[in-house]
Amino acid sequence: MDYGMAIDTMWVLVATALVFFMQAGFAMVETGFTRAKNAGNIIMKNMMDFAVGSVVFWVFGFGIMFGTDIGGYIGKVDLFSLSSFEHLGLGIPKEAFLIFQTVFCATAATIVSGAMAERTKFSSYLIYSLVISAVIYPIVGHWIWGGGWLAQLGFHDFAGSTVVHSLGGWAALMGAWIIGPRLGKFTSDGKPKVIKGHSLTLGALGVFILWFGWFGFNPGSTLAGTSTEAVSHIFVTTNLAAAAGAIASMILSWVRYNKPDVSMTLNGALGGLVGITAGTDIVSPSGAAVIGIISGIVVVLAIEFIENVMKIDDPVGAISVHGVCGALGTLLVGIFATDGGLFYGGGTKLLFVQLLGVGAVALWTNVTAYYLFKAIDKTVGLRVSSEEEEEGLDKKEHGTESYADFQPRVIYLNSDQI
Amino acid sequence: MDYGMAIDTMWVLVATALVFFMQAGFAMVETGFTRAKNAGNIIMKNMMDFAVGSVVFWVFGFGIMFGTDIGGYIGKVDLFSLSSFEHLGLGIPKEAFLIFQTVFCATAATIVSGAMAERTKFSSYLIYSLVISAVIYPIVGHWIWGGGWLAQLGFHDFAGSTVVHSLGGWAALMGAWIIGPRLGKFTSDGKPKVIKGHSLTLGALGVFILWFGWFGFNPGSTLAGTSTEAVSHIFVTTNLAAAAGAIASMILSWVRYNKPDVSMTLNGALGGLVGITAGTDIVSPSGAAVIGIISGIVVVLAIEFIENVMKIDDPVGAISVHGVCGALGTLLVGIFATDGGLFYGGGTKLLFVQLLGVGAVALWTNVTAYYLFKAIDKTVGLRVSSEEEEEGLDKKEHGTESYADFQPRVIYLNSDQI
Amino acid sequence: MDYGMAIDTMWVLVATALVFFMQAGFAMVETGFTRAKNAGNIIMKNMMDFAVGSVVFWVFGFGIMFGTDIGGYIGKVDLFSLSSFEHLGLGIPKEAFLIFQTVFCATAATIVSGAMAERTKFSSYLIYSLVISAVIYPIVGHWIWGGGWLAQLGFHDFAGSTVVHSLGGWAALMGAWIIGPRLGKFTSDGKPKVIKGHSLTLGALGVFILWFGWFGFNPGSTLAGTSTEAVSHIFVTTNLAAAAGAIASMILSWVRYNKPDVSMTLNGALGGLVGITAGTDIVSPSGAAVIGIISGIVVVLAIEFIENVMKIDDPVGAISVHGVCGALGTLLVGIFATDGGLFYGGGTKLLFVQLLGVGAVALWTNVTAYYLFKAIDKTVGLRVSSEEEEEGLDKKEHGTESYADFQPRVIYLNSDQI
Amino acid sequence: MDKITKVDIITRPNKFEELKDALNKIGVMGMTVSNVMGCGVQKGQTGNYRGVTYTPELLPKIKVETVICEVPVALVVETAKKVLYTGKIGDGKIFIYEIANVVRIRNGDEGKVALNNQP
Amino acid sequence: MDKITKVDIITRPNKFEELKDALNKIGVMGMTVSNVMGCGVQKGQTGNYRGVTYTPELLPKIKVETVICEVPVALVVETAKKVLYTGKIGDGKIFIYEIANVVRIRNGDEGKVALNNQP
Amino acid sequence: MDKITKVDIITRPNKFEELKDALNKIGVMGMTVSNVMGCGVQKGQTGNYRGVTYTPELLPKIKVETVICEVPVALVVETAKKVLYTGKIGDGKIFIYEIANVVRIRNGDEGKVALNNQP
Ligand SMILES: Nc1ncnc2c1ncn2[C@@H]1O[C@H](COP(=O)(O)OP(=O)(O)O)[C@@H](O)[C@H]1O
Ligand SMILES: Nc1ncnc2c1ncn2[C@@H]1O[C@H](COP(=O)(O)OP(=O)(O)O)[C@@H](O)[C@H]1O
Ligand SMILES: Nc1ncnc2c1ncn2[C@@H]1O[C@H](COP(=O)(O)OP(=O)(O)O)[C@@H](O)[C@H]1O
Repeated sequence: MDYGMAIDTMWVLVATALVFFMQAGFAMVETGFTRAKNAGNIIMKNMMDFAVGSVVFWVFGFGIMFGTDIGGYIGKVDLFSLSSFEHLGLGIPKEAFLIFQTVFCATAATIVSGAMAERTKFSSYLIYSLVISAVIYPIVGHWIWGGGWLAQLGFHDFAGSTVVHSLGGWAALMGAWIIGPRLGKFTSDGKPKVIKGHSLTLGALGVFILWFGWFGFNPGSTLAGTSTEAVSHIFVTTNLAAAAGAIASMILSWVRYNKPDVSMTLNGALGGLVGITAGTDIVSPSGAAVIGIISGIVVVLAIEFIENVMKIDDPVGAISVHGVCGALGTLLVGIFATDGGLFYGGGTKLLFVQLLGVGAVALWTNVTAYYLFKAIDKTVGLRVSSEEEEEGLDKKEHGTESYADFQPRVIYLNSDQI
Repeated sequence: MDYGMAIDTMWVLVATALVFFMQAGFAMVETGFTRAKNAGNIIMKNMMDFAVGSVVFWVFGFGIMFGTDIGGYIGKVDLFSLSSFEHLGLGIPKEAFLIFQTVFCATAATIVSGAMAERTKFSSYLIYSLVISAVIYPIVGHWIWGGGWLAQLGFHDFAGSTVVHSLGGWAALMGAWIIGPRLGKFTSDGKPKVIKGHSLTLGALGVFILWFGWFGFNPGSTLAGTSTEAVSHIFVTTNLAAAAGAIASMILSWVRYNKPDVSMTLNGALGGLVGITAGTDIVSPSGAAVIGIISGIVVVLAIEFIENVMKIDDPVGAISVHGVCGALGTLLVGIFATDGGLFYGGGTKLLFVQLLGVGAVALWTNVTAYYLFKAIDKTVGLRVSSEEEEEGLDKKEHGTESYADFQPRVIYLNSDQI
Repeated sequence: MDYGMAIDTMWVLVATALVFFMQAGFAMVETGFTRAKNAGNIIMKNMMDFAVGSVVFWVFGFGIMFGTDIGGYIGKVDLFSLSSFEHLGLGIPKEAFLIFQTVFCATAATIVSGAMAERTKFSSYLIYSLVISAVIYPIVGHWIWGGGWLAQLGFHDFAGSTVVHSLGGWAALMGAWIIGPRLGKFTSDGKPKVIKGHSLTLGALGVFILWFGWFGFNPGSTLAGTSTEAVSHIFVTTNLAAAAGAIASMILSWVRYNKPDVSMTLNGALGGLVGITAGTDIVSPSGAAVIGIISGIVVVLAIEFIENVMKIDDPVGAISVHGVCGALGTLLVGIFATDGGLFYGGGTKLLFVQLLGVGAVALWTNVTAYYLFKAIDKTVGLRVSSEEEEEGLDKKEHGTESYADFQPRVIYLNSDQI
Repeated sequence: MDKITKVDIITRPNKFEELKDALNKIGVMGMTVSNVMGCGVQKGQTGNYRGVTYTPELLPKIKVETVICEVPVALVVETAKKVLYTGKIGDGKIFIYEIANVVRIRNGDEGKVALNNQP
Repeated sequence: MDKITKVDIITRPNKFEELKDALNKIGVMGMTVSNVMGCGVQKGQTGNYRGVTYTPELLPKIKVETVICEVPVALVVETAKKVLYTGKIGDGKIFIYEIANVVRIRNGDEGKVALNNQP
Repeated sequence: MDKITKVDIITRPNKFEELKDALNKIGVMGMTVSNVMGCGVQKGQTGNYRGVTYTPELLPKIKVETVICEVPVALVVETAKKVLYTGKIGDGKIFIYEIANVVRIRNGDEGKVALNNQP
């Protein structure tokens, strides 16, 4: 009996379950931070991008990501992931690896739904979701985790700050930009207005669930429960970065807005988690805390920048949390890696590779996502009608409402800004 | 040190925790799909059937289910599960097995509360809950998992499509039928009316939690973390069936009602999970996807049939999800089992055994549950008064209300059907 | 390859994730049992005491708790937990132990937020949170788990009924007492009035999450997945005590108030969990059930006593659940321990040691917390202004509101008592 | 100009559907409904929250406002009384006011014509 | 028939209990309350949501509607003014209307008698 | 005493902001708004819940109540009509009443002066 393999398999599968559960976290954060009239629609998107992603990744994506390498850019398509994938030299059963990778793929896909919330056509979202899971994500995944060109250069993205999060974030950026802001989000002269989320408690629950799931996301990526020192270390760095991120965002929002902002603090915790994901295995606890602090600060500034300067409407802050903190966290590996990082005497070599990888993924994702969303827009249309948007997507897209027993506060919506 | 046993024990206990957490999932689904005025009552039922079930299964049920076999029908009662149960030849400590089985028993019990929601007397529900955990479930459990007659025939129900889910579903059918529909559910000429749930977000959260818990429910049923190939395979088939079920229900609801229905899609995911549970270990990933699709389609049709044709009011769709998909999934093992299934050249032998088992459990459960609910009805009464039902069970049965700070939408309730 | 260590490490880390998730449980219970206008504030407190606690315990607390013993009272401060802590003779990596202890520390800290909810200044709460994680908790932790004087006397508190729960409970007692009741909680002649929680469903979800997390809290405290008999036993006793506690509270509330009270039943489950935590490893299943019943009864009586007689306003019952049941459960070890307990012929020796430990921790915590809260009150002030309290802390402390899309029921609040 | 009257009916929420159907039948097609809380002789069911007993003094009611002109006030009142009567405390009250004018925004109709509900 | 008057009081939500007790004391036993949003000179507390500053222009208020006959209107107004007065902007307004008739559904009483609250 | 008038506007919720701004512009500064449900010719969007089709007969509307004196009623009505008009069913109705008196609680002002909104 190979106990080592048994331990590693259990570890990966427990992590799989935790990462799966992050879908619930995303669903709660995204629905909590948006309006009640669209809650059911967001739930549907979160449920369906996981469902569609699971099937599509099994049918196509896994082969593209982990199939035999073709020129460093793509793996060989392997319909239904049927071959043995022996070239991977896995220490765990192929199916354990497949399901673990499936839940990662779905995480990347789901990030976009928050940024495009409250105005995207459901059918168009399904198309996007299918394409990202089948093609956009697996190709980047191949570059970095499937033995492709970035892997060969020594690019370090342990659990996916770039592969998963910044990829999702850039797709979110393109989506939110192309679809345009929600009705009433900006005044006619471009000043942002307040559109409050409908449940901070559900949003916070979502953040707790995500943090919990991250204890699968990062430590699971060792693919080895037998690497006891590594997984223990990853638990510590993951947790410290999240904690530091939350504290930093809270303090910054306190300074900037005079009051500690709840939703910014929640975003800060997530920013810290995203930021640490690339280097969680090779930065020290102190390094992790600093990465958390930087991420927590940057996430607040990025949210403001995207809204105030770029005039892009990202209701839940997905672009800042996943795109910006993902890219940033990956770069910071080049600085804080205890072996090879700039601050630890490793010079700039790693940093440049990190920069290259971050840039390449940003370029790839922004370009492909741009054309994807444009193509959807030209064909089936990306956005619901303004009448649908006003009435809410739940009623118009799904023929229902999410909170039938509560008196909605229908006025208030656009009337309370300076 | 027996590492194998340690790994297996950990596996089973982690799975136990996950299956326990499914209680939260049931609570959220059931409360989310029903009205706010009964939310506290449903919570209480979910909490108490687990509490009562835990105690009763420990005191009586475990012995009946796993005690020394008496004629293939029942195990020897063993008060407080004190003996060593060596005849089971367990590879894990008895107490690990006891607690794992306890959370399964509680799952079967809790299914009914959704179908009988919003009109059942709390005290009557407690009686039902006690009897199903002490007698109805353990006896079926003995037949199939305790070495009883169905086990001896080769009936295959890996993790409980029949033992747990269809049993719960049939009890739900009898309960919902005997107690009758909620006030206002049908017009005087028998047309169903809409009674909306009060929180789709909580309902969806519940579905995510259940899906998460199912990663304990199915893979845990190997009782062995050391069976690495098996548990990995089970993860893959479980996930694919759920995903396919959600997609199928969504598409079917889109076709039938012109709009992708949120609650039907959620039910579809659950239908897929219930359907795959019997054969999760011995069907291929493709087989799992097909089982998921079939379950997702059938669950929608079953919900319509039960409501429109049978005129039975099942607010959350428990009968369809658990009863129908549980039975169906068990039958489909006879078709899709890669070893012995009809489609894989195994002939009809397994299929017949599966049919026999499904039929026997349906008969046993429907009959015992029928008399149980009738007996309760004759003695303490099964249903609250119509005044209580109108005011809500929270106020009348528990002297409270669940959402004191929100303005309820008291009208709207029965006034918005065609 | 040391498989035993790998198994133990995995076990501790999985438990760590589960215990972390209890933070979500606390957040949901505390917010669900209080008013909507303060929901965001409570969320923030729960998020921040974990974040602050994580950092502070890493920087200071861990050293104080587990550093080389100084006279039995305190460990040597070890900034950033850098040394190897070899004197602990751990069977798992230091970092695994650190993160496991971190989530325990945060649990102790978070208990207070419920008892002081709806009226405490956010900045003051942060100060409290920092001090308890840095000093008050680690010192008691050292006495009992760090090889200090109580450990040397044979005091048995397996997973923290006293170290974690009663400590949190006593701090809550001092906090709630010093800050005084919420406006409108008592009539001018001292009769308690009803202030309902805003979401029983979120409260119940929180209890389910806590129960789930407890399957990490107690079994994880073995620090050994290889102790298969022990962890299995702990699962059984933990679950039975919780179930029995819920049943006992429900029955008692039914008897006393004519109706089975939802929130009391939820408190009863928690009381049972807190009560069993000290002796979960060394009491029998029956002993666990009895401890659960006693805790479930006592928690109801304690809640009444604290409110009606002591006139202390504890919105969520934290003092009773954690303080009273924690102390009581620790004492009951002296009675129900199968080896050394009074009822098992072990005489009163263990009971006296337990009494001593419970008393010492109560004394230490009440005194330090008293001075801490008094000091905060004198300097930055402990309580928000009455205007802030009336408008809600969300608006005044955080500049937002948690449920922007629902019509609040602003009247009703203080107007519906006898 | 004909006399225009506003009738406010405050009653139990669960009676709304029946009331609406009855009013529709006598030709009253338009109405505006709101959730209100009523305070009167009727008291709520005594409850208990975490050990403290209380009796709500405010009860959920609905207010149905309908402005009429052609349909006689007496008929509306009679109809409402018939449907809403249970004889138990809390059946509610009907308040009748005179109204100066009414305007239909969609087409600018004023007075009596503004109230006849054709699309 | 005696003159029946409706008094609508729009004021701060947290004052309701006191107001109700005071009105009860002068013999006004029945009233109907609703949650409304008020727009006037008073503005809300400036807040900030995810970096954007805003000042609510609508504030939560309650509307207490009470129809009276025997109790003099002036007394009701005086009582309300006494209880509700803080002197700060946002204390609210009292609107007084005449009303044509009132009916108690439970027993068919009309006019003045419909307002005396015996069970 | 000048004639004091109450204007009740029942209309679509999403029009509120525009309406408020337009009324402010003509000098109507105070108003009280509530969420109501409207029943009229307009019917809701047909929906489907778990296989059962339904058409809501009650639609979310807002009721804007404003009491005026100096600003002419006709101007208020004209302004509201202009802003709220879409020509589709469901634009809503305006009801106009006379009112006997109005009191500002903050300073005891009565009648006309109670309505001029200076702080
Ligand atoms: N004088 C009043 N002014 C306004 N509303 C009233 C008045 N009296 C009663 N109501 C409303 O009518 C409802 C029913 O009145 P209540 O006295 O409880 O019973 P009944 O209608 O049988 O006399 C109250 O809840 C309240 O909403
Ligand atoms: N002309 C009006 N018509 C209707 N309601 C009004 C009017 N003026 C004020 N109100 C209501 O009275 C409330 C208080 O008015 P406001 O001007 O803020 O302060 P004050 O009552 O001290 O003058 C407002 O929020 C609004 O609900
Ligand atoms: N007679 C009436 N009395 C009270 N409210 C009415 C009346 N008629 C219409 N309403 C209100 O006006 C709203 C719009 O009326 P509706 O008939 O649907 O369209 P329109 O305003 O275009 O005629 C209704 O939803 C209802 O709230």
